[in-house]
Amino acid sequence: MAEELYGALAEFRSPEDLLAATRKAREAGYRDLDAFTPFPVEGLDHILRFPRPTISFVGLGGAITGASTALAMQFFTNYDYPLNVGGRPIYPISAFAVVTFELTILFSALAMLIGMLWQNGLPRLSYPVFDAGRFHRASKDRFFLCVRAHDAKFEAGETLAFLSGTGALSVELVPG
Amino acid sequence: MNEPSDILPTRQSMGGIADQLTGIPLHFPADRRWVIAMAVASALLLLLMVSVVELFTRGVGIWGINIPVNWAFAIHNYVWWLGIGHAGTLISALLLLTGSEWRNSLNRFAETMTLFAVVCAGIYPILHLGRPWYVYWMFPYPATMGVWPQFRSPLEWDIWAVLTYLTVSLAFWYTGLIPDLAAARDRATRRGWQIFFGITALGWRGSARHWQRWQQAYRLTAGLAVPLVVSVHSEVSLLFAAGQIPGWHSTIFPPYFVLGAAFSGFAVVSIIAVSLRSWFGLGNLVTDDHLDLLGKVLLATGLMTGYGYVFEVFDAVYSGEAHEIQTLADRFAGAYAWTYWGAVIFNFIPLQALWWRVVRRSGWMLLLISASVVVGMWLERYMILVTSLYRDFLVSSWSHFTPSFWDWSTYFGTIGLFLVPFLIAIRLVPMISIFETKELLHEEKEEQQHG
Amino acid sequence: MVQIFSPVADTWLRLFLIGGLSLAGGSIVAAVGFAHSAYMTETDIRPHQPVPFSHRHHAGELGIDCRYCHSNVEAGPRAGLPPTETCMTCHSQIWTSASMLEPVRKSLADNTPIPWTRVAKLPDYVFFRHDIHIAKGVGCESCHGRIDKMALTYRAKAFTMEFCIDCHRDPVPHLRPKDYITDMTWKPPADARKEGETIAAHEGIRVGELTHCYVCHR
Amino acid sequence: MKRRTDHKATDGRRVWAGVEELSDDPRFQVFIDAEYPSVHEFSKTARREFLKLMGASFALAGLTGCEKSSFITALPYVDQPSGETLGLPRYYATAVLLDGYAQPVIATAHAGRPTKLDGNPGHPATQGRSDIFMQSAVLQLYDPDRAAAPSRHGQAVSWADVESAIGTMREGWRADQGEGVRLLMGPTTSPTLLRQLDAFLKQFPKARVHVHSATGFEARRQITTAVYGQPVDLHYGLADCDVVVSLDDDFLGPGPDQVRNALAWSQARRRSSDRPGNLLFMAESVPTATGAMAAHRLIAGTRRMPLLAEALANAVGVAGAKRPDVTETEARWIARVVAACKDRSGLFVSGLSGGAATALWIARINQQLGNAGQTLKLTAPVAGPTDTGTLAELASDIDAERVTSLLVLDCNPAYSAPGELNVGEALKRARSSLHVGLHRDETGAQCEWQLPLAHPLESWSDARAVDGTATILQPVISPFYDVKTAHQIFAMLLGEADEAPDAAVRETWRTGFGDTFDARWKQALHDGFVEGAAPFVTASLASETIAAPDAAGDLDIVFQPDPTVRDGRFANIGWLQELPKTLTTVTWSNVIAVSPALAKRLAAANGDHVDVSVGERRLKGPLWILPGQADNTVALYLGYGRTRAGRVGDNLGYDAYRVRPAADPWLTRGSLRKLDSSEELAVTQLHHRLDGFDLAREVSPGEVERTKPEQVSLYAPWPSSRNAWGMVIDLDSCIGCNACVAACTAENNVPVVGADQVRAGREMHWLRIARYYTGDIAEPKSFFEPVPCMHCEDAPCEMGCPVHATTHSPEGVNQMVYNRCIGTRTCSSYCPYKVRRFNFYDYRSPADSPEHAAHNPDVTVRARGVMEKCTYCTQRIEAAHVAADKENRPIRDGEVVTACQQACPTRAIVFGDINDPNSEVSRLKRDGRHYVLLEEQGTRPRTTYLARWREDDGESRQG
Repeated sequence: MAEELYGALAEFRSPEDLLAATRKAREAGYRDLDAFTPFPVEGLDHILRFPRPTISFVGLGGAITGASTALAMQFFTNYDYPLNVGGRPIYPISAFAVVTFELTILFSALAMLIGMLWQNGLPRLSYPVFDAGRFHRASKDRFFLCVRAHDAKFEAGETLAFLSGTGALSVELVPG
Repeated sequence: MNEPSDILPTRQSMGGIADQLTGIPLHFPADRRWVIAMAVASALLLLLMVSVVELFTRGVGIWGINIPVNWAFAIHNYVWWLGIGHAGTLISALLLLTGSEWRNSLNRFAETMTLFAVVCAGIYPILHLGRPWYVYWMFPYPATMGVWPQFRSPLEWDIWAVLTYLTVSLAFWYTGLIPDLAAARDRATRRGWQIFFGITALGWRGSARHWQRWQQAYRLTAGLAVPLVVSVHSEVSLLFAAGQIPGWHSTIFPPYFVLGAAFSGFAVVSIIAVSLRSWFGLGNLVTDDHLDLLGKVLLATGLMTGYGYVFEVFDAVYSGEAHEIQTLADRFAGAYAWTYWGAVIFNFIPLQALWWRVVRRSGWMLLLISASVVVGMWLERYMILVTSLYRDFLVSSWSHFTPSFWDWSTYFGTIGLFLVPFLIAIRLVPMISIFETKELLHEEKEEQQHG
Repeated sequence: MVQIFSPVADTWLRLFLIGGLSLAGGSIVAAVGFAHSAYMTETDIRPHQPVPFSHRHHAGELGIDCRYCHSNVEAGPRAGLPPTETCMTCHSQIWTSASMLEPVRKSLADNTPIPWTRVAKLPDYVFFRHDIHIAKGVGCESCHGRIDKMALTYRAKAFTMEFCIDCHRDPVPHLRPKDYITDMTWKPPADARKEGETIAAHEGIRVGELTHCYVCHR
Repeated sequence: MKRRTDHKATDGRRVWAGVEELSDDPRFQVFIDAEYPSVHEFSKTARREFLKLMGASFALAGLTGCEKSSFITALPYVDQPSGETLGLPRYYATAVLLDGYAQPVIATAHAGRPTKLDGNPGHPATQGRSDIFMQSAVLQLYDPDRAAAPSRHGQAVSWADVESAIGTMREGWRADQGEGVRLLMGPTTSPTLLRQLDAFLKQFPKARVHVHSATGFEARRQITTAVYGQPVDLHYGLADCDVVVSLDDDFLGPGPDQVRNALAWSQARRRSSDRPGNLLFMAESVPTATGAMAAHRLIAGTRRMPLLAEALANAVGVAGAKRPDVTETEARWIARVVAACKDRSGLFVSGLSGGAATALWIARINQQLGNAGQTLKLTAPVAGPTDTGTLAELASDIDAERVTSLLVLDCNPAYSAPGELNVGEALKRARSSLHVGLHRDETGAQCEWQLPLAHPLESWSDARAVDGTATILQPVISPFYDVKTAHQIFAMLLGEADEAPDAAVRETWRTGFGDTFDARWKQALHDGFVEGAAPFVTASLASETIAAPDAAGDLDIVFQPDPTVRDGRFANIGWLQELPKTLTTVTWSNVIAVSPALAKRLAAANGDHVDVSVGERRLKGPLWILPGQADNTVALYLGYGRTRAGRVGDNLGYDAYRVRPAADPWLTRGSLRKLDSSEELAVTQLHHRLDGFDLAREVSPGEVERTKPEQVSLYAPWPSSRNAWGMVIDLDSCIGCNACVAACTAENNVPVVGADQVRAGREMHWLRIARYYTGDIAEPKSFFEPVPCMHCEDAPCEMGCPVHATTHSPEGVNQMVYNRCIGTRTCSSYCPYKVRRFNFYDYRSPADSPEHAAHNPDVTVRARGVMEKCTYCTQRIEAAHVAADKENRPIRDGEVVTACQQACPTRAIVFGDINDPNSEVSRLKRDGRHYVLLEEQGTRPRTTYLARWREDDGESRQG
């Protein structure tokens, strides 16, 4: 049973309680931690030592791709079949600016959305924590701390006891 | 388990908000009113379908257009709808970036409004084509013709701009919606709702890691959306300003259009805010303070739009160009002076009431003023299109424009096209951002505790 | 407890997403491909003809010059199908009783035209002229293919705008000396471009001006 | 012009030869059947059924746009006619008729069907120029409402029936030498017809001929008889005049003489490049094209014309001329005329409405000035018949039951006779009546027999042009209805055997040509005319002064032929109905024109219905305010209110004949009353006042600049081809006659859209003639400005198109590709000149319409939802390229002629290569009067203008 565990889940009433508990858990040596909250809790990522997310780079990549796609498209089409349009130049950079700008934004925004979902491993309809009895409140008004079973220091009974000690409203083990 | 209400310093709880807002789709509270609204909206949508069938069967000749006024209702309503759409993105994105958290009660339905307004706008450029079945020629694809689109055309820019705008708005709307869909999923008890919200929420579980990436993506998208909004309506203005027609050929057009768009959009947001608030009893979330702020924004954008009017006059007179001055004089006193003065009166006269706080905080007053602005902006678009075209350079080509029955039916039909999905959306997704409201509530409580 | 889906659901969802995306992308590619396909360009059809006329026999084996039958090709826009009289110049002498040729004899007797099915047809908005192409060194074979090898005639080249415009952009390597216009077996020399340039210069071909719209559309 | 002759020269094919070898050949019919099934079916199947299906002249059918499969049936000839080049047109020289006069044409026939008529460049009278009637004759040929078979009481009969009936009649006539036989006909110039008429009268000496013409044939004869003692035709030598003074004579207006006069006048006008070559004075009551071109236009009531004529005579010193009481304005105008005429060649002319009194004074002035025989020449009347009775006499004869057999030949008295004669009723009382005409019209319906007449384009006949030069008409197409020519019918009346259709004409000319008949006949068919105009005659003037009718009276009613449908004969031609009338731009209706002051008194606006009563007779019609009309004058236009013209021409406008008096057909008195109703007229131009814009420019002789700065552009120039096409339009020569518009319509398959679409602002003409006026609305100065596509080098329209449907050719042509157009209409929105036209609906006719035979196969017929516009007749440019490229030579100047240029009777439109400094168009672009329309917009148009001369007083110019 133990090797199939996902982790231990503790429920807190407020973000402050969660932050305090998380801090304690870190101090207690737990490293493989996660939290589930109804809204982003400020400072949590800092305590959990999450690395800075790389969505911005994904967005930048998208932007560059978009801009170059747009420019390449417009240059190529005018190169492929050059036509005199109202005496304007064949490669009017100013006229190309609009589509280039739009595609820059389009590709960037889509890249970030897809990148965010990809990095988050979403969509993931079925996930162990959903099995937790009180987890439905994670999207309502409760703040959950989870110690993953992979954590080196994890030991079911001990961890549950530790979490209870941090002021959790409830604790439970989540099967994997 | 009982709600530990004693520890919450303010009247409402996070859980209460979640239940209230997810309850709107899950346990729809206003069935009868919704059915009536839906019936009206569907009738309008049906009218649109009939109009479109007639249009595609017989051609754009069913409209009142001619040479020289070969753009009228279609383009005019396109600009009008797109302008309305802009408020949603502006509210969400701009206010998110500036940390104006009062937006949290408004952004979701404002964004939803944007989506459907852009759809209404988006069908017009297709409908107005002489040969709509060839609309795909506007996209670059390796055709057997070997001919490509013409990228110097503002219309070509337009199709990219609008599609980008629609896509990015949709992405932004959906990104913000995911956590709320998860909240709704977790509240749902019926299997059907569970599966619907379960799939649309993509398995969101509120993980701290996820929130972190999500926040970055959401804020950056917002950062992109703001210039996008500005660019899209600037680009729309180029449909006109790129031509040489007097009354169009002006550098003020891009800002003038963007501000006008925001102005009309905020008016529609106000209308929807007031309506939904009374409809679903959301007075606790969309407060009088929200209306107050909306009123202020409306007033500000209205005054900026007014500046556009003033500058247009200045521009024409300063240029000293005979045709520009003639068009200006014609707007003041010509056959379509009613559109000009109608726009001025509807846009700016009732607006002045918003200088008073009590008016801003009154739902009904705000609703009426906003309705006036919507009408006024509609007249303004009419004025820009028709008065510029019906008398341009050569006296011999001067003509007239009278909208036909099908002009009107198509226009009213698009209102149906807007309302039907909007009404459906009300029943499907939370119309106010749940998690952001909770976050705000939490912060307010924090402040109360500490301050 | 909010576990709504079983783990299998995720597999299905992913399959669905991938499937949907590939379907969307695939249909665009398929549509473009279809437009270029032999079906759409009608290069795969040997339409039924009232007389199973064989170009292979007449042009290939007998070596009759194209212009013997398509006599208008140098003078006017249309190459022209031969009048029945032309068929009968020979067939009043040979194969005079062949049942295959019954429609031809009937045409002459009844004075009704033979209802051929056109194989090389351009859309109405294309104003193609045979005479100028022939005059400037474009061979029959360049557009009509190896007619001399066709038992039943079919459209050898896809008459898409791309096909026309490719040559109009750069006609030089496609040009051939006057004597070889109707020659089906002519192969461009190794230095086709150099040869072509000589012809182009001699014929005064307005290279670079042949791709504007009014050359073909009006 | 050159285009034609080049063809002849280069391919050595037979051109302009007869089609008889084709038309009589059954194999040709086979080909026609195959290529043009509708034409074929039309003649053989039930006509009415499919006529119901099609939408009349609107109905110019299209090429099928998008076929499902491209594998369609192709039908070759069984035996190809020699000389036929598939896909290339053949040209025939022949003529069409206007008021009986020949309008010499070169007919372009594609695969045996005429598609376009152009003037015959070799003809001495017209020199290849045309007018709207000539251009539209080809559509009349294909008119689906034409009578298709002979009928009796409306029941179709065969020609054999007709023949036997005529045989029976002839027996009766022979008994009493034709007592009671009456022939009513319009004027004719056909030597053959006149010969046959003589033969008929010889056979039946007691038969009488009456002439009816609504356009002034009799009036002209009466006036010249009164003035010169014998009927004569006047021929103006406008090319040699320095000054022309016209009293109500619209000699530049529509009519058989228009082309000749316009040519000569404009030629004189352009004699010098630094000042106007002649000076035009006009006194008139109703504005006309001539008045619009006049340097000094005097507004005077029609009844003042005799007075003015006498005053002028007095001023130039004609003996016996008293100095009548003239107003101050009139006196000033007369003084200017006299000053201008000093030491210069001045010609005085007068119109019909002034009557003989005016004409006599004018003739005396011309004699005094020594014009007679110099700039004013006389000939015996070109048109006949002579020695005829009038319509009024015929009507009274019928009333007195003196008429047993009535033959109406190609005229429509039941419609176009003055209402008081009640001819329609009278026709019914004739014992047997026979109508010969193109249509079973108002008259045909009242007659016992209706015999369908062949159209001139399908007839063997002959006719003379206004100068007397004869043309032998040859058929360009074999008749597709069961019709006969007037000569064939006359042969029947004469009891001659049914001969070949050209027998009568050959017989006429056999005498004229004598021994060399075969050669001269061939030559005449080839050339399109027989050398030799009418010889000049001299005549002495009447010595007695003719009393002028009483000048008093409050409201004058003036009758004028309609500018586009004339006397109503052309009412069923959609092209003409849709042409904007010269000064009003009204289409599809006539109007009751009044002066602004009169309209103000009536408190009436354009389109308000007014009631006009003349004596007991009255009519109701829409009012139109015509700036520059005399205050006490109401102008009524003939030609509308028809009931049996056909689907196009029926029930449009009002019928002015109803109130037209038989005694005074041009001028009468009446009253005007405003009614409560009104209608929206189909007008193509709503605003005419120039309002201070310099769109139609004027330049004084002193102001002309010699050098103009090059139009600058921010963009680097695109390389040009060897040819760079450009056009110059001379506003000083444009008389607003619409010939260019009609020619463009015919050449470019421009659809007719109908009155409703015109009202909606959707007329499709690629070329519009803008009409402007400046100054006081009561006394305006008028301008005509043709506006085709400007072919801007920096075209705003091209920039707007998202799909490359409109681009620029290296030759500078703004190209419009219909098949690429998706109909965003951006190009039109951006066009500063608004010259683009959009197919708001499918304006093509159903595929089974016979009129699609009139289409130019070299031009796409545009489908719904696409933009179109002037292409500089690109099909002609490309044809010239092919011709030149095949010969490996550059295109010569004048080798490409646009349709509008070719038609223009004043040569106001010049097209050519602006890269060639010696071309005519380049020369004109360097002219001092040259200007660019909306130059400040920076569009760099290829179509530019020459400003009109601003003319000072004769005195000040001399000083």
